[in-house]
Amino acid sequence: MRLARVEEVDRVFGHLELEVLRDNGEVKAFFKVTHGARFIELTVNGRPYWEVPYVASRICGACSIAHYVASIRAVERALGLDAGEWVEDFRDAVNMVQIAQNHLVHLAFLALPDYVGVQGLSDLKSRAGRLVVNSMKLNTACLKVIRLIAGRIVNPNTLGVGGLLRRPFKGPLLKAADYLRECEALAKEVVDEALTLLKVPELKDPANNCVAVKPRKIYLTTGDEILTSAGLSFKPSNYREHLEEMQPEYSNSKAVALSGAPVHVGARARYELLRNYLRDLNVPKIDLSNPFSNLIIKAAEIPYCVTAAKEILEDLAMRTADTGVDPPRDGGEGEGVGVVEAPRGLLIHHYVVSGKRIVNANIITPTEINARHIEASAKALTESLVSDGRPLNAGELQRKLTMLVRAYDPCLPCAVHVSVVRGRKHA
Amino acid sequence: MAQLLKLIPRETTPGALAHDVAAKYGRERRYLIRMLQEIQSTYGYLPQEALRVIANELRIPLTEVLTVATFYHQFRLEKPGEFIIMLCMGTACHLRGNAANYEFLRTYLGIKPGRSTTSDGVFSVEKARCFGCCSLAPVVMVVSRDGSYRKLYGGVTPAKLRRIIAEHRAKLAKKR
Amino acid sequence: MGDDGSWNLMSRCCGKCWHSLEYPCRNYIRCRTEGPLCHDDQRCRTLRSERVRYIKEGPNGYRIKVPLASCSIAAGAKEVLDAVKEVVESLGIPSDAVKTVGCTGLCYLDPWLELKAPGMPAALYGNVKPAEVEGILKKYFIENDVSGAYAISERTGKARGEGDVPTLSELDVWRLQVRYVSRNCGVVNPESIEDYIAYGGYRGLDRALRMSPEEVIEEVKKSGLRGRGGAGFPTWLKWRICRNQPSKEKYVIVNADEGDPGAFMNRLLAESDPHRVLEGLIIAGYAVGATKGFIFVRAEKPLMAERLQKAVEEARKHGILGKNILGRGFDFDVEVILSAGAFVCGEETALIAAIEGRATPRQRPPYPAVVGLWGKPTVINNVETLAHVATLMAEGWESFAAYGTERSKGTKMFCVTGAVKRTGAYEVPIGTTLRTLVEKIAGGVKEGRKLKAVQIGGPSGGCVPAHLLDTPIDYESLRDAGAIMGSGGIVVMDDTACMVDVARYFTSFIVAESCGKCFPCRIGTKILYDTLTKITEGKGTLEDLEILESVGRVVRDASLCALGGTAPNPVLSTLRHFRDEYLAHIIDKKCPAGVCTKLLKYRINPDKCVGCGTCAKHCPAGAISKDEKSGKYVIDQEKCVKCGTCVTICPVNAVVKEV
Amino acid sequence: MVRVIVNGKEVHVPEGETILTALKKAGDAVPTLCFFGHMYREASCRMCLVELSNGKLVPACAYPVSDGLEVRTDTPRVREARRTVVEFILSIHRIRCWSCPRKGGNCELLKLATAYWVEGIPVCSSCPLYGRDCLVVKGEPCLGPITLAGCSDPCPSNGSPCIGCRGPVTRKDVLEAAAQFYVSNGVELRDVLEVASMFWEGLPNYDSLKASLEEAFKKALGGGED
Repeated sequence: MRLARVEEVDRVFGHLELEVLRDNGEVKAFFKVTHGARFIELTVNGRPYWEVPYVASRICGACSIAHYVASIRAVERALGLDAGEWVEDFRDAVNMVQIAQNHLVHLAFLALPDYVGVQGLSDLKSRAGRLVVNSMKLNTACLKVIRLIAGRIVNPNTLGVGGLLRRPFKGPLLKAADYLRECEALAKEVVDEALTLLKVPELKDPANNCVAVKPRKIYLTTGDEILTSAGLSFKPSNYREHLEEMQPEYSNSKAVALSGAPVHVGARARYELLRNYLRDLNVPKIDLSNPFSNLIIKAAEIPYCVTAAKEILEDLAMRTADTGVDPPRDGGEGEGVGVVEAPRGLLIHHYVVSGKRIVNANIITPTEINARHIEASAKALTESLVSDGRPLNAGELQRKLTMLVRAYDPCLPCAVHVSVVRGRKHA
Repeated sequence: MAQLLKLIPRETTPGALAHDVAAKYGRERRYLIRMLQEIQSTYGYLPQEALRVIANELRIPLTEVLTVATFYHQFRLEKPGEFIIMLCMGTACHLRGNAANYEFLRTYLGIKPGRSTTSDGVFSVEKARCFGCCSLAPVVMVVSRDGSYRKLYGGVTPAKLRRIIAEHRAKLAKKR
Repeated sequence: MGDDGSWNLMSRCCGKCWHSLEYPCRNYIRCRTEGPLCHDDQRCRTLRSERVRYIKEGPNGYRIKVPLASCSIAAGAKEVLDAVKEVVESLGIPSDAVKTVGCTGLCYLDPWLELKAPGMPAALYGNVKPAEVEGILKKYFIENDVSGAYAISERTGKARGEGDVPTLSELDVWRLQVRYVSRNCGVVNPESIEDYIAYGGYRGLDRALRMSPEEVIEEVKKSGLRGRGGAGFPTWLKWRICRNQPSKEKYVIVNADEGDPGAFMNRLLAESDPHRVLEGLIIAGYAVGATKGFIFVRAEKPLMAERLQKAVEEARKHGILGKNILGRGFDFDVEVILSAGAFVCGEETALIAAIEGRATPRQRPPYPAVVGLWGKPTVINNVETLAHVATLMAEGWESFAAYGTERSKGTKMFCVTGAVKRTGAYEVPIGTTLRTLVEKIAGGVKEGRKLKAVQIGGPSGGCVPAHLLDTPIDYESLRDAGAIMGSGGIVVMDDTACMVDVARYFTSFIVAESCGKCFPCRIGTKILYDTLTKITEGKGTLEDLEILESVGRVVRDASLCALGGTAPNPVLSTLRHFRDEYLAHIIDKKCPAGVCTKLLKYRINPDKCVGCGTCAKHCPAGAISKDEKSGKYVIDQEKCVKCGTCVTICPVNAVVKEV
Repeated sequence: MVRVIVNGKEVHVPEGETILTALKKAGDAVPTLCFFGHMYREASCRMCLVELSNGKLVPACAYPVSDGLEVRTDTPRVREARRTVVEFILSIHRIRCWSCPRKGGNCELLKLATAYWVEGIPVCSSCPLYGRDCLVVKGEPCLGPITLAGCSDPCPSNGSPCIGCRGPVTRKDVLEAAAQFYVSNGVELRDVLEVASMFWEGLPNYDSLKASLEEAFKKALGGGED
């Protein structure tokens, strides 16, 4: 008996279908990605290794920098290159700005309407006009910074395998830092107002284990170690021992389990695992085990990213720029895994390089990792709203379910980068 | 045409002729076209030296003289053959086959592409604007280099062209 | 006194007449033929009437007219004239009976001869060879036999063989014409002012000078005369605008450039009746208040320039040009300017620029009537327009307005050339249908051929297909049919003409003649030409048609002057009416009319070929060789230049042209 | 003063002025190429065409104003005329953007081409890297010379070689000149085709493009001229 079905979940990146049904007494949720497969891993196969970042950054326009940085780090590890401190910091700074920008867009335009009781964006203005205008200003400022230092908002072109492709000028770095300084106050204001509006519903996380990247320096910088909520920590290169991927038939995207159980990644996971790397993420008292709290943490991360990126950029401007190493013309042999904290959570790029070419590629995106966890939370949410087999109020259940999915901020184009689709459409 | 353009004895060099012609028209920029016409009627074309002298006389840059010399169809800058065969490219003549005649003549005289004069310098083949006697289409006019001899043929066919060539070769032999 | 000392109409009849260049008599012109006016003397009167009769009918009624216009000379009129002069003495006909005249416009008869003996009908002989002259003259003057004539003036019943020779008025080619402005062509001796005045010349000027300039403009306005150069701009309006300009110095220019290939109306008028054009120019100068006039003639038409120059010199000699013309205090002089031959000079601003130096058109407005030659107000009128002005001033505006439609008045001269039996220049009232002009007057296409289209207006005009032949000829209806009135050049095309090739021909003409100043015309026409060449070589594609249409449209809209503005007309009108031919070239790679050389092949039919080898001998490109095995001859398609010599040469016509 | 209606707005301009002054006063921009104030106003480039109420297209830089003159600067016919004039100019332009002094943002033709959707200008025209900085001069297989410009801030200006994402230039003479440029800097056809394969391999005209590139390189290697 079908309890709830949303054919086309709105206000998410890409096409998604959600279905919850009761199957002989047991509630089951299905996270069906109906977005067309994009075979990114196949495209990369056989290309020269220095072209990987160009393909990877085109997986999705929202967080193209995260994919760009992750794929570059993966290829660098495969070829045994070290881009140097300066370049690593530069990449972190750019990544943080993109995280802030992504969170902004998600909170202000995709998630907020649920919490202000309006349907679409147009009437959002009447309810949260000031917040929308401020977030738009902030969004433009972030995009200006990204364009200034990454070359372009989408498909950046200042970074390359082995470091920067061109000697950076001190001017743009300082200018970027100024832009960020101007909108620090704005960021705080946006976050405070968002937090007042975000009254998240109650929900207990059924499988509260999560994964995140241990930062090299401060919170949200990339690193070479992955932490799990079970206290485990492993090297990215042997991610396969802990995270195994499977392909549900009903969805175009794969699903990931951490040693068998559903796992979630994203702001909530980061906050839980990396709290001691934090300085001042002033998060109000919330129940971390509630999946909806992911929104709260995302909101809090915005001002943090803006300030942190500003500081890194100012520091970079002062230090003498070392633009990294030139990649070997005829490539090399090796295998590398690059990880990064994308706005929506842990992102893993894994490439095998032989000679000049890529022979094998595997990408795991945050939405893939969250897939099973979303199903678990949806199941828990439905059970809490259903008594003796029938939903108390069908409309409310459906609304709550879509709010839950939006809390994870799934990015479907990234999720369907898979090489082979074995699943069939659910009958 | 003769009364309009007083002919000047031809043995002088192009430069000297240009000097006289410029003086004749009072070195006025207005009469540039007339001067060029007089020079061309003497030599059949505009020698480079004459153009340079004209430019000096009129105190205008050589490029300006060349602009006029190259714009108008009447003027030639290279030395034409003894006889210049002009095929009329008016509409009626084109329709009646002068286009084919032109191809025939160039191949018959073996004129290399890009040039309009035969290698032995006897004949030049040119396309001319409409002579205005369309009832005789297709029309061909044969003019001597100095313009003293002018003969027009109507209803021209490749066979007739061969006779014209032969006729003028004989005329040239007689003259030499 | 005439230059040979004998008395002529222009000289004073007796002591009482005080006319001189310094103190010209106002009635000088009317007095030439209707005089003497200031005194009554029978001797002076008979002196004039005798002279007029001598001019009109020749010495005691004997007259031999020989046409000396460029085209008749080209057709051999000079040799005929020499032959006539020799024969005349032996026949005892007074030598001054021979009169050289202009051209009547019946080009298909060139060179013609007109004989008149007292009591005999005047007889017109066509395509006269110098050798035949003696026979013709003897037959006419001695045996009074007109049987060999092409036409006679009227039936007197006296001449033998009159019955089977048609009179001129019976022939369609003459009957349907209204020779309003070309009345003197082929009648007067173009190089004698006396002739012109004897036939009523300069009456228009005389009448105009008696009126005020405004009245002259009013008269032209009432007549409804519109410019004959092609645009059809009302002449009075141009004059009025120029007259109202404050500047002291003004000019009038006769546009005798006539660059259209296949158009020679202006040359015919100027070579046959130059004084009429000059008279129109002086009237225009008077009406507008100009001080100087120019006649801008093309270098390729030297005889035309010569005759106009002679007319100017004669008019100056008799006080009709220069200071205080006919005692009216109006000073006006004329200079003939020779252009070096550029089609763009037909455009008024380019013509002005050509006089000032290099011929490139200028953006209008300001129109030349306001800012023209050397910055002064200038009126530019076509040769035929001014000839009409002179005639309508002499005859009164009603005579002009009697013809034509309510929107375009009067008559227009057209040169009908191409695949017609009777090529020539004919003057018909505006509004006559194309069918009358092409089929009735010009005799339609030759036997065994079908009429396909009529091209009007030269490179700026369009092609009117056969089924629109009933379109009346006037400015508006021609524009609707996709053509323009233009200068009046009409080229008739039968089924041997390929419309794509015609469009390409006109575009190649425009590409050569474009002055290159503005981008659309300079580059656009070249693109049109290259695309059309591609199509004629069988390499065309369907979107080439779109390129033709879109580029054509932009060249028409965006070009600076009328040359570029009308350049795409031939292409657009052939595309509109003959799209199937374009498709045949593109899709089946075939030229239905067998014109486009790249698409047709010459092949020798082996069973007909007898192996004589004449074709190989005559082939200019050496493309025919003997196939040793079969003994027959074969054409090598690469070398063949498709000139068609082999088809005509082959004794057994074994050569076949495959489309 | 004379009343002129520009796109519906009324403007007053002194007598004898041209439409261009009226447009400037009304604040409506019109592209001009050959207009240089009093030095040259011959209206030969026809870029500044505007449409009058009677449908005629007239050049704004030389057409005098008259009272009650109605002018429209952005009608379909005007746009088509301008667009085609830009194409005309481009068709006769000898395209060598990589060695052109106006590259890197001050190419007037590129501005007009992008404004009027005309394709055909290589990326090099908007890339600021000169001489030694140019990636091809450094030996990198950057596709700038044979890729259509139109991306506002191209990758080369930030150091990464152009990978041809806006599609290939198809004009033969440009390909030949580009081949000459590649060969003289030691870039082989193999590298160029490899980079190009990512975005261009699926294009319908890829084979003919590849053939003309091979031909161009053969010609360039055989001691071509430039």
